[in-house]
Amino acid sequence: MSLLQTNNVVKRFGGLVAVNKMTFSVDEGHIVSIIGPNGAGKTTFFNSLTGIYKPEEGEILFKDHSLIGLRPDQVSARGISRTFQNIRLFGSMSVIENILVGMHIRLKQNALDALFRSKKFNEEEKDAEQKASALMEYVGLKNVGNELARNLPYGGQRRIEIARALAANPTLLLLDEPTAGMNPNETEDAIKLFRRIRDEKGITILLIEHDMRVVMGISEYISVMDYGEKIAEGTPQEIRKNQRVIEAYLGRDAASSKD
Amino acid sequence: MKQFTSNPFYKFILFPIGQILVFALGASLVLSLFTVLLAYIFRAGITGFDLVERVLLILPQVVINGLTIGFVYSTIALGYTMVYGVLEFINFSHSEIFMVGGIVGVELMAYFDHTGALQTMNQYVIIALAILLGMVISGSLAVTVERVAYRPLRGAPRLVPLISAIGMSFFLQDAVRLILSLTTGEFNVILPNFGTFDEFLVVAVPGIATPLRFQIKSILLVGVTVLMLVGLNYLVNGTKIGKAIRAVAQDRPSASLMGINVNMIISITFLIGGALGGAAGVLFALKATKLDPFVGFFPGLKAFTAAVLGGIGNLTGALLGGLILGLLESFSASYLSTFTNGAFGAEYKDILAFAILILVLILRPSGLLGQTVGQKA
Amino acid sequence: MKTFFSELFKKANSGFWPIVITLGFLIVGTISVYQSPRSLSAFLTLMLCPLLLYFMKINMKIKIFIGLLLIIVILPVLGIRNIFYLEVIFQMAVFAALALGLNIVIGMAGLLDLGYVAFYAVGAYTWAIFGSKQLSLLHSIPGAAPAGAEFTLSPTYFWLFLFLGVGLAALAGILLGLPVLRLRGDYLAIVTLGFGEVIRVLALNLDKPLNLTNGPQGITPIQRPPLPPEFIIGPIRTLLTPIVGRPPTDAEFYNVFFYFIALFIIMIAIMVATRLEDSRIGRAWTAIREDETAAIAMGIPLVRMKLAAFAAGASFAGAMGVLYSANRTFVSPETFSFLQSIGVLTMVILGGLGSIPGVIFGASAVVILNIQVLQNFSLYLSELRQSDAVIPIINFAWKDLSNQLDPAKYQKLVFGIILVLMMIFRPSGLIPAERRKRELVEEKE
Amino acid sequence: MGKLLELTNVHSYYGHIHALKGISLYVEEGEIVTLIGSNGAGKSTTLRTISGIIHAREGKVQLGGKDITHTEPHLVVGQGVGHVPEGRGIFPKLTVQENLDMGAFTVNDQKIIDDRAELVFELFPRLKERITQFGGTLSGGEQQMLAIGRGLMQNPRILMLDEPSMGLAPVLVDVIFDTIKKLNEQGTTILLVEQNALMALSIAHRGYVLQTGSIVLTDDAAKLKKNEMVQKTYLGID
Amino acid sequence: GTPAATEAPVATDAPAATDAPATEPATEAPVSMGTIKIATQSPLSGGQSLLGVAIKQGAELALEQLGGDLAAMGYDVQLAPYDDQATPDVGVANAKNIVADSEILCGVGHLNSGVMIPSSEEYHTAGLAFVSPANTNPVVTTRGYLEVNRVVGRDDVQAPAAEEYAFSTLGAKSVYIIHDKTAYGQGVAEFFRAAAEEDGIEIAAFEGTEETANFDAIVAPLVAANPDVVFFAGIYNQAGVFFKQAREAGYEGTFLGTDGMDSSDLADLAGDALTTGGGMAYTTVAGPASAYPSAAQFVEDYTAKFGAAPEAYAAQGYDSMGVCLAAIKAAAEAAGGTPTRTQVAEAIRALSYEGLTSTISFDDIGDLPVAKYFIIKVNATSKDTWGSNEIIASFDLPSPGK
Ligand SMILES: Nc1ncnc2c1ncn2[C@@H]1O[C@H](COP(=O)(O)OP(=O)(O)OP(=O)(O)O)[C@@H](O)[C@H]1O
Ligand SMILES: Nc1ncnc2c1ncn2[C@@H]1O[C@H](COP(=O)(O)OP(=O)(O)OP(=O)(O)O)[C@@H](O)[C@H]1O
Ligand SMILES: [Mg+2]
Ligand SMILES: [Mg+2]
Repeated sequence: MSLLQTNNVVKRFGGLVAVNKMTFSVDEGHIVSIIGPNGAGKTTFFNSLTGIYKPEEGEILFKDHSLIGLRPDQVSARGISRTFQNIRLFGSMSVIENILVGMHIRLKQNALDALFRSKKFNEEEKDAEQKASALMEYVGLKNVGNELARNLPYGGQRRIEIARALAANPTLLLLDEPTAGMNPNETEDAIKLFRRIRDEKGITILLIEHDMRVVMGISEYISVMDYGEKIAEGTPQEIRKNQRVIEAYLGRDAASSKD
Repeated sequence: MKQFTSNPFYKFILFPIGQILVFALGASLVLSLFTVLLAYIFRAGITGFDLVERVLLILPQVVINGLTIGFVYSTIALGYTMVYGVLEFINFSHSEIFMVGGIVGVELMAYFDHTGALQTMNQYVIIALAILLGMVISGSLAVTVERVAYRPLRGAPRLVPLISAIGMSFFLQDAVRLILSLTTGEFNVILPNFGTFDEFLVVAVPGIATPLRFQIKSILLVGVTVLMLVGLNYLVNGTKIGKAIRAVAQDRPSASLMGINVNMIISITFLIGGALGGAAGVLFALKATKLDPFVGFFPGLKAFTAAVLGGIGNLTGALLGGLILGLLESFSASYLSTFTNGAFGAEYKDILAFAILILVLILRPSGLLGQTVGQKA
Repeated sequence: MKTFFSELFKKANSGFWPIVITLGFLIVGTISVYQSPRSLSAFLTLMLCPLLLYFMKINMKIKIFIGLLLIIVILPVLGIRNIFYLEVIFQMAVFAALALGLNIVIGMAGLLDLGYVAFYAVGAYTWAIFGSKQLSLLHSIPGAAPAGAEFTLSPTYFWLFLFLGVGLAALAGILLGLPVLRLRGDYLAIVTLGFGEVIRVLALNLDKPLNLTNGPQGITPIQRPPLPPEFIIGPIRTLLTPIVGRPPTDAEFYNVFFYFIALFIIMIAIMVATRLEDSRIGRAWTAIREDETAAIAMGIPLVRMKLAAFAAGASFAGAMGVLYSANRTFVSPETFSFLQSIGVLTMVILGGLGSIPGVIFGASAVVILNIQVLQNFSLYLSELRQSDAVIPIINFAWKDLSNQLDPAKYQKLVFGIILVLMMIFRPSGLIPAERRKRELVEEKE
Repeated sequence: MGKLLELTNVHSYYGHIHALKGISLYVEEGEIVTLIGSNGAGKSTTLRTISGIIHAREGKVQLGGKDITHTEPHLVVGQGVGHVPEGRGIFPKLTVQENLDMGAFTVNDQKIIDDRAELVFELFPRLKERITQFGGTLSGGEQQMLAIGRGLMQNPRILMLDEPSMGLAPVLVDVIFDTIKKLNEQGTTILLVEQNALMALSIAHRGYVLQTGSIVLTDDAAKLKKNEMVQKTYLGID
Repeated sequence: GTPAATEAPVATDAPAATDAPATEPATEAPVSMGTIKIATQSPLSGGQSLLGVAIKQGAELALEQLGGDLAAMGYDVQLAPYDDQATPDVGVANAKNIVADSEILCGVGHLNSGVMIPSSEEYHTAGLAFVSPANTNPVVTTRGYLEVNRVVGRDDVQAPAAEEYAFSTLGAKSVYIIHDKTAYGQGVAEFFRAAAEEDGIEIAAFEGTEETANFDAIVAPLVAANPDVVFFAGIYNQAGVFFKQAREAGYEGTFLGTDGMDSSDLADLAGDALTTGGGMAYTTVAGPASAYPSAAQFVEDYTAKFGAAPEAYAAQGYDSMGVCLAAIKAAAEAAGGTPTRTQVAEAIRALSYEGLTSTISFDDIGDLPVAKYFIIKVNATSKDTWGSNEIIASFDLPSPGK
């Protein structure tokens, strides 16, 4: 059953068609990748899914409900979380606070609870903090809960972003170039993390990546975009051999080199 | 065609003048038509006099008044917008830079009056000297203020330089008052009488009963501001300095990596903005005939509003915003009382201006000419 | 040098020293204010106590005890001997509440509001209109009040209006916020600034067609809430008589009464501010301040949260507005000028943006500076001028000092210099927020 | 050939954070030198210290024998140092063309400018398609192209590139590395920071390995590539 | 209502007043009886400080010249000048400070009615008497407080007098009323309007404005309407600029104003505009020194002490201080020692004091039973010639009472 289904989504900037008739689906429990040359429209497609852009045409169905017209916070409440291509943490909040912000929609407390420090409030806060710590460990960070987010090195920041996205308990996790700027070893760890998220938490993952080691290594399914359109889709093996993809994107070397 | 548009004379002189003309005439026309239309609609409801006739009677004067003050606002607004463009903060002390320029100019004329030169020298030379002095003093003051109060704060959170600017503004007001009080015993400075600036140029227009009257002052004021606007336009769009200013505005570290001396460019920006403010101060003094250390506040506020209305950071926007605000103010102050039969008067002009501002911002959240270019998600 | 002082401070802040020093200040301050009720230095000594209490390492219970002793017993009693102190503290409380409210809007949610005083005006005029004779003067010309106009409501309604003022101010916040909260930071600044002016201009002009605000004349008299009943006041009066040296008058009781109401409101304000800050709402505000796009993608409803910040901030001002109009028995539009908004803003920043103890301290410091220190200095100079004193070495007679150099005339000059210097040397404020403190350490270079 | 760039015992700080703890390295005229190291090792900081965005608190930075330790960045750039920074530093509200023009700010010879522009568009045809678009609205990879293009426009004696391959599609990564090599052959000295250490070492002459602010290893690129520690830690080869 | 505090002895910290004053003639230093302070509150900074400083300096001079009696009784009499910045908030805060200073037994101030009205609530509660040298708004006294007095007339007399002048002497058929949106200006304007309506003068417009520099927007309709008289209710600072701009734009009628115009600065600001066309006149409650025969010496002394001729209200400041001193002396003599504030306040009401401006006594609400009003035609076109202005009429009119 497909968790996310888009039909003929179009997003234009003036005369430029950044996403053109994207029809695309993600099955529950899968890790799916979107690849494509720079400027192909991948990030724009993500932004259209999450409500940051309003697509001009087409429909987006998530668990069979339309997402069209929803604000980003509403999309997030439906169960889609994301990370950003350029890291966007709340730099002067601590790591733990960043994760707690991610839990915003899950928390039930209201202003009155906060004012009167009701039992519900205290329990929920305590619970939330424990969960946040647990998440931190889950993504491989220890003892940095009280650091300011922006003080962490790049790789650490990427991890917080993922933890923050997980904090909302999403059904679908969108990752935009999560391993950019990581060295091969760190990338390896990230791949393991993504697998665990899917396997242990059952969260479906949709991924944009330029690192073929990641893409080919963990995706069940890959869609390739170019000039806003989907030019190919299939399993890693199929994509690797696809002539059009090789020309537009992979380049001869990459295609021939090993994983 | 392409060749023609890239001709610098066209690009940097004809085009901006044309643009200013279009803005000025366009805005005046729209507001005038709107007002007359309203007068026709309400005509029946008001007895005792003919509303349309009364509106038309002073319409030319109202337009001219609006444009005159509008140009002053525009010139001040440019100072706000330039500094905002480069440092992304509201330079609150700009209204005091403006005030200092005006006071210095008037004091120069008072000095000429004292020595008797005022009556013997050519009046335009005197004005030119006063404007020049105003520009030099205000420009250097702006640069100094930046050195002292803003430069040490680079990289601090956004509110920090804002507060420093407010502090500077307080300081300048009182410092000028102190200096004036100690030297002259009081702090009003009064424009001496000289020349023919108060006189009117009367132009009879066929078809209109009352001839149009242009005060020489107003013509001078408009002329000088247009000249400065054109000069600024050339500087910002036609020279390497202008390009550097825009680059510094957007990303300081990157600009320095391009080989641009960031500090110098920021100083130059303050120099230009300050000089424009100083010139506006002298021109404003010609109109107001009296200045004091607190006179900068309201024009400053209006000019800042104008900058926002036009799209802050956008030079053309500041020009347009200033003109619109000046006209709106003139129209509402002159007509509100007539239209509402005295229930609402000139005192509501600022509310009207503000309502328009909100309306514009709701429709165009970045101002009339501001572009919305954010970083992408 | 610097290390010497920090060493000294460290030493003073360990072992039994803190309690000794704090109590010392408390006792010396109390006695000297009692002895010379007009002395500024005595008062400042006493006012150091709360600061010491905040900074010193003392057992929390003792801290609270000393604090309560100071606030509930010492200050009101001393205040009855010099009501000006109660006025100073009242103003400190009023501005502290305003600063706390503005701190929510700017410090927590990052929305630059330059017209905050508008909400204060809403509160003040709410009670002014209903708590005075204004409603029966709706059709008369301002200033020419016909005899026989009556108060519309009984003064006990004050308490109800305290809540109404909060609600109306919050509503005003939402009304302003709805159209403009989509705007980017600096656009919001100018719109709020304009809104502040609009409220002032309305107060100034709504004397026609219907005389709602009495225009520039302002509204007076405005009723005060009745004092607590005699069975409460009576014993206190008896208790105080020996200390004050005579039975305190009702007028003096009113000063104390308002002091306690202000204190009560400020306590609530502090509680609301801290508790909101430490909740998912506070975190959402901070997130919005840091990065709107990321915040909204985390599921934070942007507009709703911003409106909440506006409303919460405004409500503090509304409450204080109601209290203020009752205390003054007079309101006029002049109180709600743009400069007042700027004043509150500077209190927030001077004290420490985002820091609750900071903004309270900022408000207090500015109030003391404005209405006490500079004024006192002027009075002192004027005394010198009236005397035959001469500055020894340069042989300058104080008499000859120009009138133009009166420091009270140059409050803004002094204030301006302080602001600039503070921003350069202590941009995160006098008592920085924990968060900012950490930020600044890193940004320095 | 001589030492074009030399760092001697350089210490740099961010506030209290001691980011570079005594770095000494040199780049000879005509070389490609690469810095590798894991996240937070101080690679970017080294480049920033050279171009003067931050100043070393201790130690010395020399360019062509001249001390530039405390020289302001615009003057360093004026002496022929190009720096393509981490995070790209695109001017968001200038068009692609204007961004490139800014790159050539210090170049006065129109012919060089034209030549360089041609080179940039040849390398990145995508930029030509987007010539009037604002820099801020480009896709991540397009911004990276623009940043590199702008560095090329500077026509520097020594070009410092901070992770040029980040966010680029695999085809383009190849193009970038080819170009670096070509530029070097034409006489530009290169100082390269890369996460993709394997490719960096393939085109470099020499390399330095950084770890938490210190240089732990330096050698010819070919030898580094075979070094066991390097293979394990930075190349992902077990 | 506000509880009165009339019975409370306020001066708790005052030195014990039980010792009888030295009965010997004061040939040697008198026995010290402690300090008595008299406060002044007026704007010493800001746009209206010229007048505010005049009040303070007038009072200062009076203290110096007339304080001898109290000094002879052994008191150290001091001036405590406060700056109300022409703002109600500051005025009230200062008022609290003033009433808390038990050595202060009497006060002189304010300049602005808008500040006086709220501040005097504090004086009233504390029982501290104030004598106002300048506040003309009726409300100041119509509340009927014992502690509030003034040595000048009232707007509800002054403005009708101005209207009477416009109607009868100038024969005005239409009038354009402008005020400055302050308590003072608007009050005056309303009284003027009411009187004008009664006489059937056409009100061409009734506008308030806070503008201080550019009056174009008001001048345009004004010139078009071309009324016989423009009545400006406000302060010279604003009016001077307005007059000048209106004349430049071609208005030829008469300008009329009230006591807010009474400053030599007006002539510098407006220049020729005051004498061309229909000229300019104003009513005032504080005539020029030349109107008071006994004031010549005052002008001389004042100029010698402060280096400039007295501005309006300086003489009234002097007289207010005189009233305070005389009342304290009387009360001290009656009490046989330092008097209480209430005693001073009552003494003021009982006083008949020979001042510079008139023989001063107060009715039961603190008004002069009969006050002087002047209509002055301006002949000056610069500061130096301000003295050439001409009193064209002066009236003694009774206070309208409550
Ligand atoms: N706001 C905008 N205005 C105009 N053009 C835009 C805007 N945003 C994106 N584009 C253009 O749309 C195209 C698609 O951009 P997008 O960011 O989706 O690419 P991408 O596939 O994520 O590329 P990359 O791999 O480089 O991140 C690009 O060519 C970009 O220049
Ligand atoms: N602006 C900054 N403020 C504070 N600390 C910083 C800043 N920039 C870098 N650092 C710290 O300095 C150290 C070196 O960082 P640097 O950016 O030079 O590393 P790098 O080797 O370039 O790593 P990466 O591969 O992540 O780019 C790190 O510990 C980092 O956290
Ligand atoms: Mg992308
Ligand atoms: Mg780096």
